[in-house]
Amino acid sequence: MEKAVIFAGFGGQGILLAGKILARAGMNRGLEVTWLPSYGPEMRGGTANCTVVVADSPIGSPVVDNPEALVAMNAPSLDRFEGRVAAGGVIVVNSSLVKRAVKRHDVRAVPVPANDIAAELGNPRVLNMVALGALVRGLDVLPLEAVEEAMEEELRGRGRDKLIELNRRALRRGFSEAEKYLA
Amino acid sequence: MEKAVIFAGFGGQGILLAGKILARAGMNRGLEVTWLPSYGPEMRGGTANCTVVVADSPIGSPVVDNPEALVAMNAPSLDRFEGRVAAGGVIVVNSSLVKRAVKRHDVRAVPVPANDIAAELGNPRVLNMVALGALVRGLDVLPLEAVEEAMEEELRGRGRDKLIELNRRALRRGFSEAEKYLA
Amino acid sequence: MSVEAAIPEGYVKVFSKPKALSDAKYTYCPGCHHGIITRLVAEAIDELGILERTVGISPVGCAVFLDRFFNCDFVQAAHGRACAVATGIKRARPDLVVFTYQGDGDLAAIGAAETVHAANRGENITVIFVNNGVYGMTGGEMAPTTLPGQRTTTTPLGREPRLHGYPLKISEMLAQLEGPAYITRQAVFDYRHIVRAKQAILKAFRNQLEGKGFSLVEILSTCPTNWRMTPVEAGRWVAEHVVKVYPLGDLKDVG
Amino acid sequence: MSVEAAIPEGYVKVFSKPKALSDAKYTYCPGCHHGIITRLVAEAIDELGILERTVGISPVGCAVFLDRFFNCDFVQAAHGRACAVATGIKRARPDLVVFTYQGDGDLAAIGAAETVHAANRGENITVIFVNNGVYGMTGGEMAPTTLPGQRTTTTPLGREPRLHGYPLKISEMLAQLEGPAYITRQAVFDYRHIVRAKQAILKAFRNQLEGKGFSLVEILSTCPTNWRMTPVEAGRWVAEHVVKVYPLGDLKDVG
Amino acid sequence: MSRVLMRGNEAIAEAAIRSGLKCYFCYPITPQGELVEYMARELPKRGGVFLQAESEVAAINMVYGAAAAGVRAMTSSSSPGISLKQEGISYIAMARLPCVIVNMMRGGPGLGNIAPAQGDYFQATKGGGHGDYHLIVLAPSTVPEAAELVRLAFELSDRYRVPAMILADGMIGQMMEPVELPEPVEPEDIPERPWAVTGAKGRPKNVITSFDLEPEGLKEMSLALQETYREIERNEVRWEEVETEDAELLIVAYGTMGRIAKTVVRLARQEGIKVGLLRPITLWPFPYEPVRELAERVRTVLTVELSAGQMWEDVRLAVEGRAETPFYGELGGVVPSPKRILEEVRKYVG
Amino acid sequence: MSRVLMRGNEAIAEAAIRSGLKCYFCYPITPQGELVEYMARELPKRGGVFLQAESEVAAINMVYGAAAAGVRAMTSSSSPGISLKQEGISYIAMARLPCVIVNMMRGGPGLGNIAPAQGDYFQATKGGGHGDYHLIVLAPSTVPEAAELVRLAFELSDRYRVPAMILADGMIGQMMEPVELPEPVEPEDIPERPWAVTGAKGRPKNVITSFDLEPEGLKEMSLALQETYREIERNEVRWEEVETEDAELLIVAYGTMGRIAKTVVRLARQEGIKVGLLRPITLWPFPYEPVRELAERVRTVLTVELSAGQMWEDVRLAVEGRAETPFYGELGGVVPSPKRILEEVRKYVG
Amino acid sequence: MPKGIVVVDKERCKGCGLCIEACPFGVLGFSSEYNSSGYRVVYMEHPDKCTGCAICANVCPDVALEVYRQEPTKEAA
Amino acid sequence: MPKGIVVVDKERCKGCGLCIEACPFGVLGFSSEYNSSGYRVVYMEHPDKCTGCAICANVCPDVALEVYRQEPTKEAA
Ligand SMILES: Cc1ncc(C[n+]2csc(CCOP(=O)(O)OP(=O)(O)O)c2C)c(N)n1
Ligand SMILES: Cc1ncc(C[n+]2csc(CCOP(=O)(O)OP(=O)(O)O)c2C)c(N)n1
Ligand code: SF4
Ligand code: SF4
Ligand code: SF4
Ligand code: SF4
Ligand code: SF4
Ligand code: SF4
Ligand SMILES: [Mg+2]
Ligand SMILES: [Mg+2]
Repeated sequence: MEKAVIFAGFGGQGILLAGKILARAGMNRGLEVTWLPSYGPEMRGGTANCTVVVADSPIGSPVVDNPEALVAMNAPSLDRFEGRVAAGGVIVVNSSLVKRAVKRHDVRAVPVPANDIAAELGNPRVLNMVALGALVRGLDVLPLEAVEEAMEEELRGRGRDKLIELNRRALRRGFSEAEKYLA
Repeated sequence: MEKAVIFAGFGGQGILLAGKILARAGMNRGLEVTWLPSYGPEMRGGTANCTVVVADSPIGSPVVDNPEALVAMNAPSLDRFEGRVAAGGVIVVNSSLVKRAVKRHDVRAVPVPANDIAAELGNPRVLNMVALGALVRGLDVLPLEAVEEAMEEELRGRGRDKLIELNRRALRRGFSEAEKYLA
Repeated sequence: MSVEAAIPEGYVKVFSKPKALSDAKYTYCPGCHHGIITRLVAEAIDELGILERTVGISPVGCAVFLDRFFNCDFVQAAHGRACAVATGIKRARPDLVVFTYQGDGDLAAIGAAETVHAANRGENITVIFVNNGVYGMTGGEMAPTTLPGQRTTTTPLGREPRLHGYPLKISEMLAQLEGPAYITRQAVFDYRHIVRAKQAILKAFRNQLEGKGFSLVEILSTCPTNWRMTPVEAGRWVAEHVVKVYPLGDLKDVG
Repeated sequence: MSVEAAIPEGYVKVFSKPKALSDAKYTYCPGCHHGIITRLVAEAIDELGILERTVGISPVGCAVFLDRFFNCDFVQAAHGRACAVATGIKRARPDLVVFTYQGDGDLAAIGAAETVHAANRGENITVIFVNNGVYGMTGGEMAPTTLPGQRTTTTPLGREPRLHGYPLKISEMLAQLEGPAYITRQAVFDYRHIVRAKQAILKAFRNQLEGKGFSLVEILSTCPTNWRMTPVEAGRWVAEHVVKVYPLGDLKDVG
Repeated sequence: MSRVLMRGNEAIAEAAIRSGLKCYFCYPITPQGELVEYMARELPKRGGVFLQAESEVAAINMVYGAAAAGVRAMTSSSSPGISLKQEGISYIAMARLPCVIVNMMRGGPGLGNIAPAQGDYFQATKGGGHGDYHLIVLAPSTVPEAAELVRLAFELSDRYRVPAMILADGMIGQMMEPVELPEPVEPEDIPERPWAVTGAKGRPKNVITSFDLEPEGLKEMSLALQETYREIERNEVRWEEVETEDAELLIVAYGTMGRIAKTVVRLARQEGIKVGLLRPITLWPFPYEPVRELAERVRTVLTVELSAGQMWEDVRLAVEGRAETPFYGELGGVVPSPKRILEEVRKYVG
Repeated sequence: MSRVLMRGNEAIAEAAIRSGLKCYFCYPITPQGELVEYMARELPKRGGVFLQAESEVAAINMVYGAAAAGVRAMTSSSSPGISLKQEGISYIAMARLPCVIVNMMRGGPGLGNIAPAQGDYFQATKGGGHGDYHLIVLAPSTVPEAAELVRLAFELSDRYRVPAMILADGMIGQMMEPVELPEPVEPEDIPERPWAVTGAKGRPKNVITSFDLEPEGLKEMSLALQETYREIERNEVRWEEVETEDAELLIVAYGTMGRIAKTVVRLARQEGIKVGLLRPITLWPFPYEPVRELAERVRTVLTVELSAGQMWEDVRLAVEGRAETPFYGELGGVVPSPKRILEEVRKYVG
Repeated sequence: MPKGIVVVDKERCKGCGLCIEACPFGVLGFSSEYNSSGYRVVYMEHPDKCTGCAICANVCPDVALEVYRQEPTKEAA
Repeated sequence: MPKGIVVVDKERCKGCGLCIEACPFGVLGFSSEYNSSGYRVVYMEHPDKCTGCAICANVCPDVALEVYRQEPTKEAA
């Protein structure tokens, strides 16, 4: 098994952290993982993306042509990466910001209004966890609990302990939101 | 024909200039020449030497194992280079400073009291021309006039015009001094 | 801008983008004072009518994209070497107007020798020195100009002068030299200071046109991103704290 | 010296080679003040009894052979980088006494950035700065410190400040910084000045022992060979002309 | 030990600290910023010295000083910054000082960009500075390997008194992978340095220098250095082979390209193409012999690099006509995907 | 024109001035001091700019500026100083600026000494700076050839917008030989530079840069550069052959060693040993083909260098096993005499 | 009619808020609109109060503002 | 007996003359002797005038001089 996910969006949408939590969850469950950020001139206020690979044997290339999943947090990200997703893959789209539908018919589209759900949960910044929750469901490689644990480890002890519960709820909401499309 | 000369002495004895004048004389007479100085930590006040090669065809190495001639202006120079002179070669020794005789028997030794002659001529600094004159006689490759011309060219127009006559006399004295040993 | 059409009659344009600037959007972060300073330089070029004989030298730092923003010839210099590059250009073609635009890491750290020596030679160039107290482009490391106690990624507990050095007052240092014609320190945190900074920049260019020699305008700037402040907070920080360590005003002016 | 045996009874030795110096002969030219300065440093080391914990850093320049002359540990530094090398040693082993000995080309031209920044960090080291107004070792080229009008091999018509730069008063410049504890300018052209220079060197080492930070002793020196003067003329030249451009005395002393 | 998820830059920093690093000097540059930050945060807490220098030139000369003083010292940078260190590196090499230099290569030449590249191979392996010297050059292809090789770099550097370089690229520096960090070394495991400048107490003075005005003297120093290099070439060549036993085409690739090539081998084998991989771990000394031996058995040795064909020269020196030696390289920070390389492989098989 | 007796350093300076040199920037270093002095004395008189910079780093960046402004520009130095210029050289290479850099090599690594050596071959030919670039490297073996190659360096550099290096050593710099100096160029013979920064009057702005943050963009710049290199490799390889027709042993040597080897050939032939010489004049591009062709015909290709075997790698890349390829080198500034090399030759013949 | 009109180049504006802070008359505010880079752009919240003093444009780091001012009537001049 | 005695290390002396110039009592002068490096070395031309003040040694750049001074007699002390 070797699965790759691309997380993409604006800087500030928590894209890199979402990817890192997924990678950490994989590692905690004894899998091999790689997390590779893009970095560039538009790091600040521009777009950002990262590629996470989760596998049960050593990972060769952390650069992936055709990922099994894409999390597109804004329209430019969907435009840029939609075509590269492997046939049969899954695309989580932040439908709060992306107004168009996924064009591909050979992938499973999971529109999740991440901004709106986050606002509803009381903190607009947890939109990344909403999306990650949906992705976890779509990818179907790691149990949600593993991801919740990894999220806890990431936040614990860095002055962000109070946010753990909120993030957990966001992950779960995203997961169940995806359920609608993938059940 | 390819002949090499090593000029060696203390810095300040005009060793490099003597070599250059010889090289220039060769060039003026249509020969190939190279002039290669040694340079080192003891450039100032220490020892100096240069190698001049005069040939009638293009010169390969300007570094010479066994020169046809040596001009040794002080004792350390004689000690250092005596052994390297080609058999049948000539060694001009500044006998004002070098108290020992040339040990080699397969070379022609030309002791010239250059300091004393220079003092006698009224300028201690022309000792290099005295030695060069002797060398020209010993080497027997270029006529003395060629060397006199080259000396003139070197000194002319650099505020040293007045010294030309003196230097000419020094060259001639050296030449005739050598005559004693080589005639 | 196409919106222009919508302006009712009887209005005159009192402010618009200087001609020396291209249409390219800045790559600076939101609220960064680099943007103001870049514009002021462009305005000065416009006012002096020298666009067609000006060559700018961009540094390595957040201003590395400067050649995109300006409509004049540009040379991108190695980190810290803008003053040496400017020297090369100006000596080769004294008729050109040559300016460098450098950050504090670029000018005062790696480029300290080149800056000091160009100043000491009285090289007839104009130097715009953007002091934001950090290495902006590389992610907020300490600069030679960082304030004591200021946290940066390389002084996580705050700059401790005895360990990391004192805030380097390079303009004060350069003002000691005989070479420079004009060394001044300005800021752009409010309208009033922007107007003054503009005058200083104009003077620094005029000096060059008049052959007076090395002119340097230091401008206290912000780095909201790496200071972890909003742009408004960052401007206030300069006004309240930075100017205490780096007092504004002319440090040398041969007139 | 074996001659010592010949001294009649009733005499005491009042002057001899300091213990910090080896028996190696200097490689300096006849009459060069480098020799005096080198000896003064050795005397200071003797007087403070620190030979066994001192590390010297030799520059590239006529003092490149310094490690032969001294009996303490030595590191030969790349041209201009002595202050950086000293920083590395001192930070690694703060208990060592670390000094650099640098020419004006080394310290003020190629090494300007390293000097300024070590000074600005208040690096706890001692710097002996030998200002002879030329590049001695390479054959007499202009140094940053060359006097206006002075002929050198690279200013054959004399140094023209507007073309070649002004005499760089690096000590004045460094004295502007907060880092340094002690910056002074001395000379050794006569006995009186030699005594004073020695005191300054002692102080610069004592500052280090007391943890006061960066101390620099600039010493006006001669280069008879490249100035094309006799040693005596060269000394007079310093006394009459050089001190006018580079006035003697303390430029900074935090006490 | 448990695994931690770390960036390559951080893993290198932590591994260096655990290897007894005492002094770290740097000047910031992307893409190795996290290494600098990590050091700034951690090294002082753990008894070491972190100092941000005024430039790369100053940083390498501080390393020279600290190494001369006998402590484990390190600097890190990326391509243009490493160019500035060349004089200092040449001095360090001749002065026989052990130290570790990290180069997280980026796109070049010139200012280039900050994307992963391998264009500094020649500079690292042949000597970008002046004179005849070498660095021990170690090229990790994963984050855990980076941590391992840092430890090795300190050890080899100490053993031979030859500076060692970790040659990686922005991708290795920026990516995260699970790492098992090496155990901290005990002070007594760090070799003594009787040659260091620590104060000439109870021993003759020590002098650290790369200078001898007399050619015969300098020749002697040089011959001793060259002798050490021959010894390293005999003892320290390291490489990895993947499915080379029956390979018909051998890929030679290092670092980031080496790991991407592993995926290429897998994909190729899935298609029935017999591809193997030789991944040099030491770039200097280069595994000439292993490449030569495999070249006897395969038809094609394909070199793949993020550069215009630098390691390719070493490969051809090893192969010496025994097999065809095509080359595939990318430039400018472009990283080819496994599929792209597979296309290239297909040109030479079947 | 009549012949003048000149030092190599002076001949290079005079040839550069006659080649339309406008700006010369330097930092003093032995053994190229006479070049600096000559420029200081002559260039300003002849309408050019002489400036002694504060360092080699500044000097190369001044060259960058002057070359960007569209004039013929030059710097000179010796080994350690050239190391300091590596970042600047890499920038110049990628920014496509023509200029000439002179390296009068000395003993290394580190401070080394000031005697003749050839240890900077790799630095010059493979790129001591970061990234994939080349210099056109010309290696004179006599003073008159040095003057000639300076002219050629300016011409090639302009033609290809690739910086050119004169790689010589202290011996060439310090020795005197009769020279016929090239005629001064007319201003109109210097190619126009429409890309130079001269003020954007009546044309779109010109930008001189080595920077593109986007990998695809930087790749494009890099490919254009590599394409130029291939063109140079096709057109500009230069070398000299001496008595190669019937040679059984071929010496390959350049510069100072190349001329010493000529005497070796003569001495060997006197003894009846059939020795030939191939002397590369361009070190980059290296004469791989000529060496390869001769390697088909001789038994032995002996490389002789004043270094530890740097050009030797290029020779072996050319020979690729066609002949045996022994090596003889000297280090530390020691210059072997013709006799010493002849001894070496004897090992491989008869 | 207001004395001044400020035209916002929405694609240049990065929503930094410096103009809002600087306007002496509280004319400017954030609109609810995002531009294509994801920044919330500025608009004239109280256009009638604008004097056309151009302070906002002077402090705008992104040269995103153009300012127009009513021509003085002949009489006033 | 002179108050001071100056011992010249002939191999160190480079004949620069600085000591001759500096001696307040004109004690020193050039001898006619050259050392092995070719320098004309210094000697005590007027040994009787020497006070042992050591100024000569202090100004000697080559550390070529040692100075001895008569011990003050007990009475004088
Ligand atoms: C030789 C070299 N060293 C380091 C860097 C990395 N670098 C890029 S920008 C920068 C510092 C920028 O800081 P500053 O000059 O203050 O400009 P700012 O971004 O703050 O405007 C550094 C260190 C580089 N590109 N080249
Ligand atoms: C990088 C480098 N550049 C240049 C040189 C050549 N060089 C040797 S000594 C020296 C200058 C010496 O002048 P200074 O520092 O004033 O010392 P002095 O000899 O006058 O005491 C120079 C330029 C060098 N060795 N290394
Ligand atoms: S990083 Fe800082 S200095 Fe650079 S553009 Fe952003 S805010 Fe401005
Ligand atoms: S060259 Fe000048 S500075 Fe150097 S030793 Fe000689 S006199 Fe002294
Ligand atoms: S022009 Fe003046 S009044 Fe109008 S919005 Fe701008 S700052 Fe406010
Ligand atoms: S100052 Fe400029 S960029 Fe900032 S919010 Fe106002 S218009 Fe937008
Ligand atoms: S000790 Fe004093 S009196 Fe005696 S020679 Fe020396 S300087 Fe003259
Ligand atoms: S000062 Fe010293 S070196 Fe000079 S002449 Fe006197 S004893 Fe000799
Ligand atoms: Mg900054
Ligand atoms: Mg000097």
